Amino acid sequence: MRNSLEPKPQRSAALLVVVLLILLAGLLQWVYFTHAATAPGAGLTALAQAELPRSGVTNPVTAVLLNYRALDTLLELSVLLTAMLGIWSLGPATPGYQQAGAVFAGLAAWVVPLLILSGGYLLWIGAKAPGGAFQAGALLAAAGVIQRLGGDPRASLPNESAQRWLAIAGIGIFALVGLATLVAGRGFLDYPLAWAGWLILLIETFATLTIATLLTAAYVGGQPPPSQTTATPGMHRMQAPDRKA
Amino acid sequence: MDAELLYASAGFILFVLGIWSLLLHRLLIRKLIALNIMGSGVFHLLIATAEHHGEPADPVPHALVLTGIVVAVSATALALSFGRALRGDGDD
Amino acid sequence: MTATLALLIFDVLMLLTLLGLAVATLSSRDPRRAAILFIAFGLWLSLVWARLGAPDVALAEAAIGAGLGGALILSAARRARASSQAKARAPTPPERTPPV
Amino acid sequence: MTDSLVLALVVPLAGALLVTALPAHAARIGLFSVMLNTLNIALLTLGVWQHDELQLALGDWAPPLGIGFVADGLSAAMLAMTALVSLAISVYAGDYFRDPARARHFWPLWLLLLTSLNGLFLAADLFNLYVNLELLGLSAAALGALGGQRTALEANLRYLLVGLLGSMTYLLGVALIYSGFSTLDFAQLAAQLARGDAAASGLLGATALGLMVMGLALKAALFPLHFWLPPAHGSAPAPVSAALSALVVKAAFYLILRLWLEVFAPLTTQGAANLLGLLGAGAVLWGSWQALRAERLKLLAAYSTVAQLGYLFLFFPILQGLPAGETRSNLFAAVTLMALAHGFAKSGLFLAAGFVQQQAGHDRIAELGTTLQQLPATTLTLALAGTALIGLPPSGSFVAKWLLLGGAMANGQWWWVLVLLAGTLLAVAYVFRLMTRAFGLEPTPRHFFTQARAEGPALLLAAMATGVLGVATAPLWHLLGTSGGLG
Repeated sequence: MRNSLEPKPQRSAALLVVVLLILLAGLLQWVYFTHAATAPGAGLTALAQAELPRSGVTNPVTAVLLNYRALDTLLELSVLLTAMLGIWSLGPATPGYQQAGAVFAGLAAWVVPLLILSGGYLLWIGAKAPGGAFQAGALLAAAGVIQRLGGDPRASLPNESAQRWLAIAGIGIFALVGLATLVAGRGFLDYPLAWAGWLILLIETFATLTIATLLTAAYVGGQPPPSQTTATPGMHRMQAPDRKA
Repeated sequence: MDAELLYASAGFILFVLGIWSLLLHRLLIRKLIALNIMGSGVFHLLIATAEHHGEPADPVPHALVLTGIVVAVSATALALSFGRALRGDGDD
Repeated sequence: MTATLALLIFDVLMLLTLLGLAVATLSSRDPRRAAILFIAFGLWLSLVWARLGAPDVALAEAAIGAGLGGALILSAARRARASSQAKARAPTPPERTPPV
Repeated sequence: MTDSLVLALVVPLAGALLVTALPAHAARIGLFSVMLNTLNIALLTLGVWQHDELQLALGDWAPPLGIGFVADGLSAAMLAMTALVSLAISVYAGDYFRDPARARHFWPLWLLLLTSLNGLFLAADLFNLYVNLELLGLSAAALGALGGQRTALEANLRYLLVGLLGSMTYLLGVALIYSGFSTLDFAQLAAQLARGDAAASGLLGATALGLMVMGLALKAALFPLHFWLPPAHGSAPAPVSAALSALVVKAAFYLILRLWLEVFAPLTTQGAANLLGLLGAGAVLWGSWQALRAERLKLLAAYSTVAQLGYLFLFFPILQGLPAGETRSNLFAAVTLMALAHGFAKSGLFLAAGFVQQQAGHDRIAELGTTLQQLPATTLTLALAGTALIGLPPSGSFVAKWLLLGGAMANGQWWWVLVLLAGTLLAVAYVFRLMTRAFGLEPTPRHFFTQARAEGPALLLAAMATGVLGVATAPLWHLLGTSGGLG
């Protein structure tokens, strides 16, 4: 069963690994360079540019993420949701850090609104310039992380039930838009051109909220205790009463 | 030697460095950092291949990397949670 | 000609710093130090990607990969350190993973 | 018709979202979505039955810009097996996770797992498969750790890390492919490879295939990369073990099969296929031997999974040597049948093992005698599943092994037959070692079922593997477009 490396790897085994890895690196470099020198791939730049007018946005990366390859993004949000659900299944959240000093609190009071504002800006600008739901969501999550570092154990997240709804909102809206276009006879996530820009903005707005919630919840690292005031550290998760509906 | 090829080459090196560290170190945090650096190597390769001398870069690999970054963070968060549950320090 | 050469040297320096940061991150024994170096690596990587004409991804890597990923790892490292200090006299070793 | 391709993804995903938002109703909504999924997959299978192949470009963006979904006979067969097995597991899980605190963790992760499985069997895009693989890996590891014991956490953390290593390796292959061919679509890639423009492209493609197969083999627990499987599958809650062994590793195998035989077919060589076969042979012998020595029932089942996956890899060298034609397509149908039969048999076995464990309070084989003698339905399940694992008639694996034997002989590769025989003998030994516990001097119990909701699904799955698949293979042959049969 333990046919892999043992706790203190033998020197010879470690050496063997290093030699094999150097060979692997050499092989990869050689193969890649031989190919790039003779027949480099052209990429999809031209095609992505040519279809851009039909995508509803002018930033090609946003077009790929939310239109050409929207399914990847839908599934990726699901991966993030899976991570949060898995984290919740592993136990309750740890209490936060101690109350921060006045300097940190004063700093946070400035930084947090700034992060939220720039998040909103990135979300809006994502249609035509670098930015979009992921960057915006990450900034909002950063605001949550700073709140937690400042002593708020919940990192400004709402109660568990609201967290659950926020966690699925972006994925749900995404899927609903897809189903709506399907029912309209166009196929899943095949937006009508006139609406494409707005539908993408709608999806991105909810996706931003969901990404922010999921990333912050992942940072908090555990299911919110059933009630904020009665958080008992010793409570085992299997016996946790089922009181949220 | 071309700059684009140099960049791609760094991607392979990062990948292999990551595997090396993943296999030889036992601390969970170090393993996760190793996995993340492996991933960064692959992402870096994709970004390097997207660049074509002066022309606008290929947006498809960029989108793939964006997706990959979020997936990597999700996996890291879940694995760290496993570590926390294993250590059983719910109350530090 | 000199301009291209200067650019090439610039690129090489970018990459050498990147690889140096990676090696430093991977070979540091202290998890906290490794986590901080990992954040530095991620931020440098986002600079490299900005140089390669990928501002979207650079932004995401700085915010999500280096920022949140780094914060996650750093807080785990801090917690591990706190708990290993608390249990300094206890025989429990720092948390280990089964071999991969 | 093609709507069912999208719904295969959306139905379980929507279920997962609802269950996440409304945890108090998790069991009801969860079971309902799984039923809806089964219905939808039935429609999809019907569509493939009529049209041979269903295709869809998501968002109406044709590849290479967009993502394509393709359902052919192989996909439909895997999807149908997944739908039936997951339905049985869901019925069983409703009984197993009676504690609502555990149910609310189980259902959303389980539906996300189902989403990723359906996506894996349908996507014809290398990167979309990567995202699905990660969704699968994360949800599977989280589900496996639901029991909460230290061993389960350790085993599943290792599973998670191994899975991540596997997907990163796979992704490096994908990156190489994109850099060389500027497409991620199966059909376009296969066309470019078949043209074989430059030797360098072939080299790049072969390297990428090697990386992807290595990453997937890690996830499919191909010997000697199987070390993570027995502890992870042996320590998970029973319904999760059933899903992991029957479906999750099967998905990685399916991808290897698809890439090797279809997309990258022009690049594969007999030598490389022989290597896969050799590793498969190692898995058959080592897995069966360890199953024979296992002291716990769930560990026996887990090692038997290692061995059964080995059989699937034995098909590669034989398929590689055969020219396109009837013998080859029959053999291809046989490997599908083998995968399906094992899926049904192993999920039935794990569900039965879980019930035995609940009743006896442990699953140490040596002490199970009296428990088994009081559970006739579960004992029958174990016997039927064992029949399929050995490959006795009338199980589906008997037909598959028979065709494998024929193929090996037709090909002159008789040495694989020796592996097949040795593996079968070892399987006879480990199955009979278990079954002898069930026959003693205790009086026959009055009731066939002790708890129908827990024992029924397991029995149906095992009966599917041994009764239905072995006797009524004609629909499967039709679905896969071969004349089939034992001719």
